Amino acid sequence: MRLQYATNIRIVEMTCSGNIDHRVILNAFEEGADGVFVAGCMEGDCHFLKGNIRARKRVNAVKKLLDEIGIGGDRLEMYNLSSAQGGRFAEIANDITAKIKDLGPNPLFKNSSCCGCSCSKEGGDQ
Amino acid sequence: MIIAQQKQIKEIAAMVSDCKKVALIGCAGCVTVCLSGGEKETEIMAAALRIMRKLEGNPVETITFTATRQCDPEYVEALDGVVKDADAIISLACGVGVQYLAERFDKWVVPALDTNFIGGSKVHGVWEEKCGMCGDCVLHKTGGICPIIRCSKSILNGPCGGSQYGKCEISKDVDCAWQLIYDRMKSLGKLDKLMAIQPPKDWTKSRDGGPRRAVREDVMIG
Amino acid sequence: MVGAGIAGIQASLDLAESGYYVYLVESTTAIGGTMPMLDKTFPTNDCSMCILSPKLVECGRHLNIKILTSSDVQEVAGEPGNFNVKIRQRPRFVDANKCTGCGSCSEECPIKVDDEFNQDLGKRKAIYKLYAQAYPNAYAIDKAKCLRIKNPKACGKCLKACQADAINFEMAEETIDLNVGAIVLSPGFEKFDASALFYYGYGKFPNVLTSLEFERVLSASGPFQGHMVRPYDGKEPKKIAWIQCVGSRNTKEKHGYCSSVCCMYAIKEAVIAKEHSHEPLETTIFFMDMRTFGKGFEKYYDRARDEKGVRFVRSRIYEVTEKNDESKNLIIRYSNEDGTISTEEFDMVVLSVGLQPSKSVMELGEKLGLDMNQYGFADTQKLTGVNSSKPGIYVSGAFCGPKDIPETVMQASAAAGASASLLAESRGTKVTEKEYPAEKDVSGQDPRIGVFVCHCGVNIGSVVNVPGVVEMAKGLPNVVYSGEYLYVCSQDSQNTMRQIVEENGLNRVVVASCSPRTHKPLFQETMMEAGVNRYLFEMANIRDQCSWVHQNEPDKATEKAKDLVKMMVAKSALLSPIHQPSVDVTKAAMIIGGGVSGMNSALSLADQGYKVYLVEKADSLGGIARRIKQGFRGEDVQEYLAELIDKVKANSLIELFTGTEVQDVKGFVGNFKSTLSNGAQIQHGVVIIAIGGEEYLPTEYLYGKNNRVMTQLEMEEAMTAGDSRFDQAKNIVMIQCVGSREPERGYCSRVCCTKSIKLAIKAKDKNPDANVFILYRDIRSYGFFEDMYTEARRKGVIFIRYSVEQKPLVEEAGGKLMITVTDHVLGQPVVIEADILGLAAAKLASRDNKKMNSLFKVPLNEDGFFLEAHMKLRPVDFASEGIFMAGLAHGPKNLEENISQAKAAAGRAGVILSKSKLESHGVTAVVQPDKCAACLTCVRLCPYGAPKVRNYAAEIESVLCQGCGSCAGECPNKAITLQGYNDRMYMSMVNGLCKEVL
Amino acid sequence: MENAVETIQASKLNPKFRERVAGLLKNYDFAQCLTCGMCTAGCPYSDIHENNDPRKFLRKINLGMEEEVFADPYIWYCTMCERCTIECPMGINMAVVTRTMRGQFDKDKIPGYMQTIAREHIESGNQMNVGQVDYEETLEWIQDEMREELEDPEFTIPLNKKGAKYFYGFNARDIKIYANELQTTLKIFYAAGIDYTISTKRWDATNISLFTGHNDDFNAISQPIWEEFIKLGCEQFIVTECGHAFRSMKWGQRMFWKGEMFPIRHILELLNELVKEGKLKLDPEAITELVTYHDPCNTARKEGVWEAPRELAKSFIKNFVDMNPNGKMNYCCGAGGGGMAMPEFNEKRKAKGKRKVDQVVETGAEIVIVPCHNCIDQFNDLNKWYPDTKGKSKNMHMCTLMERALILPEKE
Repeated sequence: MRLQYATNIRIVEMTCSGNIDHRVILNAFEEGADGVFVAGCMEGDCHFLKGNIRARKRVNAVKKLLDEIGIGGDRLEMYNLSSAQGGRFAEIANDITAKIKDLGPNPLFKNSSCCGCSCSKEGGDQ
Repeated sequence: MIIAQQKQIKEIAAMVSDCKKVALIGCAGCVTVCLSGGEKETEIMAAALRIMRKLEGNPVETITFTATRQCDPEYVEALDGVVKDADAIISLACGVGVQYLAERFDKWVVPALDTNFIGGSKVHGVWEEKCGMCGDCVLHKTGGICPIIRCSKSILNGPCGGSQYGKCEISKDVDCAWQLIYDRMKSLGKLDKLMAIQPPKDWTKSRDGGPRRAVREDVMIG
Repeated sequence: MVGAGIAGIQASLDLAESGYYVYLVESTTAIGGTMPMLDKTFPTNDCSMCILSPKLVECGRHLNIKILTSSDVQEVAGEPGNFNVKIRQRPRFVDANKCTGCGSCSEECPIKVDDEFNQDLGKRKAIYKLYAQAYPNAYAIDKAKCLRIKNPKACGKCLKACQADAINFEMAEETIDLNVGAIVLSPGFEKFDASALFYYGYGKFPNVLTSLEFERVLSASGPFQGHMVRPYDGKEPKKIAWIQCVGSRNTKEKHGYCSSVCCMYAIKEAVIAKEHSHEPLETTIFFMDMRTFGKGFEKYYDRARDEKGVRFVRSRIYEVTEKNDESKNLIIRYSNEDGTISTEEFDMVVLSVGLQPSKSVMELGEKLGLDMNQYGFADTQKLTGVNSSKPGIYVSGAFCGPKDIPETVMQASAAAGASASLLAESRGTKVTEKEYPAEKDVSGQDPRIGVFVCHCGVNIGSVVNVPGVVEMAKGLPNVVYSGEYLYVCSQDSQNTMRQIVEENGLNRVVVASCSPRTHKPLFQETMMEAGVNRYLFEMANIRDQCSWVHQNEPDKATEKAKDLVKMMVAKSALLSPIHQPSVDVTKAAMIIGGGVSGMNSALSLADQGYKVYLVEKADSLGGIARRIKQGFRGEDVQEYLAELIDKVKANSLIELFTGTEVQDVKGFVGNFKSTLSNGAQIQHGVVIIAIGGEEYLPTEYLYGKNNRVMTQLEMEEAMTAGDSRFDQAKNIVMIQCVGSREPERGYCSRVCCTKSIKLAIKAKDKNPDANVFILYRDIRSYGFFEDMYTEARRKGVIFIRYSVEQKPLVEEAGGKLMITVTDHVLGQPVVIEADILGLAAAKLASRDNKKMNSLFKVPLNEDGFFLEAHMKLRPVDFASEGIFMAGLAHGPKNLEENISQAKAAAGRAGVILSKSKLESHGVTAVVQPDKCAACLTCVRLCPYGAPKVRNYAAEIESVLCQGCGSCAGECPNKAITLQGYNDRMYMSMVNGLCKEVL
Repeated sequence: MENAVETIQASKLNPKFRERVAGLLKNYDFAQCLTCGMCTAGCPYSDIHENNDPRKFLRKINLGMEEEVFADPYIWYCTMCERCTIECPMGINMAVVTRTMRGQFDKDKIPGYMQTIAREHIESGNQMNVGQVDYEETLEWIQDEMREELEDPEFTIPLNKKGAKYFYGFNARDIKIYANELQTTLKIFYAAGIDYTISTKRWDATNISLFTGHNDDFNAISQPIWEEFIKLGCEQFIVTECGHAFRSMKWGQRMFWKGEMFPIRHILELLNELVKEGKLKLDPEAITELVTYHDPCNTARKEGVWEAPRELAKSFIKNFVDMNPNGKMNYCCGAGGGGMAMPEFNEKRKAKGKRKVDQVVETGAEIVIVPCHNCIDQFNDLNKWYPDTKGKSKNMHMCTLMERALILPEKE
């Protein structure tokens, strides 16, 4: 459909959002990401039955931790969408890019920003 | 197994606020099974600590390692190389582990977990206390239900009369242990055994006798 | 295989995977049939494409399936095992092998045409791809519309635009002769032409749509990108009405049958429309009987009504008129059940059009000399499920009667199973296994990565500075080759890639081009041909994730493309070869349950040449069918049963264990070892659970307290035994939904309506002077059983509808059985002194389902029936591989459907048994035993039961592992890693992103 | 609902009743009714007053409630307009069911004076008991009037003309009350110069027994006129602007006529043909008012004639507007099924007519073409009953309106 969206997204393909680990997210922030979002299938649609629900639990745990350690949990989000919703993905990409721009660069790199990119972990669902 | 849960990250950070280099030691024993101190949690805590300290402008270097167990000298000795130039050690083991490390290394050793109780998993992610380590087990008298730990007053000749609808007077979510014992013994047809009056408990076998030791001459080596 | 809808695709995959070469003949330019047109599908509301696309790609790329698009069957001659089929292939004017589906040609094409795939709501060009995810992923030229074909000097714009020079106007019609052993016909259906019913105003009023048109309005890939608007004026409707039975249950229009699927799709469309609508949307469905009889359908209906607020009005609509104002809204004047009249205005009306055979389908039937029923659908031979009237020719899907997707897929697997039985001896003879050169051992070597960057014609090259990316890649760690290609996926680029891999001794390859979903298998194939393990390969998607979506920011897109390549090179360095462990397969099946389903599965598998152990708890075979006298099409069930039992006993490959149960089961797919209650130990590769169901013994309506009250089966037994009460009876009454569609049993038992009608007709024929009543909530005589319902009414059987709030009152007064029920038309209570009361008792799951649940660790649904892996993708499989189900154990269904499902289960089981080795599919999880604390997290978490704890550490059975990685993400001691996708790789990708290039 | 709470005793249900009715109906099968409610919604009157719901009436038959069926006033309220089941998915025809039920009544129990009309028609040969002398004198009177009007002393009404192309059957009202309308029609025939005849023996094409359900009377009334047509050796039987006459002739011929078949056509079909062939000249400027057209059920819905009259009307009316709905789906005027001949149900007839009033008023027409003697009486009643709405528009036959635009051929 070639819908246009913000260029600041870098996608990491996974087998299922259920494969996401707290440390991978924390590592992304430590390495310089300004924002991370995990994209999983619609709840109930997961081909591996409950992968995306586990992912949601872990993302919430990391959000709480990010608040505690000062990065701010709202730099991390999880979205549920199906592979047919190209439009929705573009919408998310633009929304999160705007939101992260408001929040400003990663506090860890306030002075020397590494490459100003915001990576995203897309839990590929096929 | 021993059930323990993590302290708040802020509290842990405060314990090592002045250290430049910190070793975080996980334990692959009970605390891994109860999901609070395994390699995953250790590395998460290390990352969180590094990020916090960097944000405070007082960066810290972390070393992470997960021992097979922290309650056997050999496994603790294996950590010598890991912790040698660390200013402080954070142990993610139960209380036993922390003390072994403290004994072994003349470094500042701090606990990352609060050791809660001995128990088991009810459902994945929920654990329940089952044994109070009184050192003189009475389970054979109560059909396998421990009055010491599961009755709030730890009485031996219950119920105390305060229970309602089988729930303890302290809270309607807590079963009255003696109600459970009574039902259990009734179903096993051994109600008569409950009639015997139990003498006062010999608490010396428990904590009150001071720290305890268990010695097995037959297996001692050398 | 004629027709490449979901039925044709499923049957082709089952047969190709069982070692048969398949020709898949499709009349349009791509496989997929009607399903891609649907947005979401009931009852799971999965997005239709998400279900279909894995099958599309698998079927499209399968080595042993040859797809012939734009083709039709001309002639069939010969006999089973040796048919000569003449196929006419219309010219596509595009070489499907060369065309990469990039779409530049259609951009240039000046001709705009109604897009029939989008039900003419959108437009397409004369050179078009049927739909976005079509397979083959190639364009075709519409002969009737293209200027160039009519006049060779005109236009030709597409020729210039195509850089793969795939367009060839000289293509002509060809005839292809095929020699095949069996034929499966599933050419699908056509929707009823709603304009035939002028009084609904379709074609006159712009706001009256057919359900398929509304499906396109809802679809994200539809003409309105899923925005739920009125095609007429683009406004969001606030009130929509669905009108049921448009072209169904209508003897006047010669469409007396029920199309079985419209009630469910109407509910689905209402629920999905509500989700799509920004403000609250009022949805109303006008119907006669709400026919939600399938598995999980009743709950779907309850949820739509009680939770989602869909309104159901029991009234067939007389006519739709249009408000003569700008809005062109629609007015419906309808009658309520009590006879009062209401008039309502709606923004939009959706006509739930029925299914009918298309003209071409009926011609196909005649050409092959098949028996067609009065409505033009193919007639299946009685009690075979899939046999047409011609031996060796099988039918499946809507071609032999309107049915939904789960049943279509089931029937397709059954047709595949039947064909496999017919051609058992020739299994594996025609199929080609691809040989690959020996795999080089790269374990010791440092990573030597090759980067191949693609232009994809203009799709990437016009936005991303490809040479820049190639240059940058040269500087990345471990990269020893970097080059650019116009189309890296084309045949010649693949050959060059193989040479470069061999010449430079590459042990890792990164291709920067398009989506791995469609092209990863293609490149992995080339890797294997170059002797490199195919898991040492990664793709950076610099088209769909980059050039296509950042068209007007070329330099940022180039920056991103470089980053994506950096990430993949970083990950590629960490890749290690994966060798798929394989297990061998015991060529035998254990079937539990000796009823009609179990026996049919046994015979079908034995015909396929496999050993079968048939274990039956009772002392004799037959199951619940022993109590059934007549099938729904008048078949003599007892005679059929006797024949079936003889065949099973006579079959040398079937070893029978009666009076025996399964004690214990060990092992996994391909290697089960089971112990039976008589001590026998049997080894088998697959299991089919067909333990049947039971009839609910009612507690209501004085059952058991008055001997006049009996269940349906008891009534049939009494009738056939010539019980005199039937002859002198003045009033015979039957009550439907006894125990079904209740809070504690929230499902419809599906067969009781048709059964009651059958018994009522028999009672009325035997004793015309008696009043025969059927008290019902919804008559669900779906499909062709509707004709029986019409016959019953014509013969004077009286149908009275009762509501849940006012159930019939059954009392005993002075030795008489008095039944009181309110007539739903006159609103007056009817008092009946019943001589006989037949209760349509629910069909329950067998008590042993719980035992099977623990023995095989197979899940049950809330109603106690077995839960299949996926209602549409794998309807007869369990989630864990190698275990299948059939018959009443899966859910209530009639004899014919059970037989069909039994053959489907046998077909599916045959796929596994046909394999000498079972390979896991590469990306599986692996446990490091020394780090494992045996905390059971992975065992509890895995939906496929792959991890088991053996001698104090978890072990993952790679054949069962589906590669989702949830366990790896959750393991508290990081003892589990997913091959190819582990945490270190994800972290290295991000680190590679942020590190400066050397 | 008068007997809503009354209980139905299954013991009193008579399963044989359904066979008996089915026997009478031969090929119309009503038992397969789905009780789906389409007919209730289709009937324009099911919510105007009680006992007018086709579904409820048919339900009583299907249940075998014999007494209640014959006690149900629905039988006489239903105007037999067939709108309810024109599209019935089960192919049921309520009008035929109603007519058959009416046929079960003894002749003296039929409400209103329908049976009197039938008896008089059998005795006198026409439904208004016009004597032979009066009939012939009226014709003579018309003939003299026309001679004067047409200034053609030789003009004669072709009576009993053997071998004439058209045999004109009309309505006794054209003699007894509205002789001027017959005159208008003959004037039009004269203008078109067609070869027609009128029989002096049998000329009244109506048949009230279409509504009483008694086929013996029906045949006694209609067989003679068909025989007269054969005796005169005419080619086509033309029926005047009268719904039930046209239906009686067409339906009756299909059901009962044993002789050799012959074409029966509606007069408006003939006139439309004549206009198209140029034999009949109409001045398109003559009619200036806004005109609309009412479709009598027996003519349009039951016998399929609705295009020709519109084509004819539009050929000479400048501003013509159609009602909504119209043609096959038009509403009944409320007086069908012998409604005019049952004064005791006038209140019901008035209530039913309201729907037609609203329809006409909505078009804003000043003239309503009502091509049926039965309907036009109802329309005139409606003008009286609803003076300030329907009262504003005039009702007339198509011929009457055509006369205003008629261009007589030049005298040589």
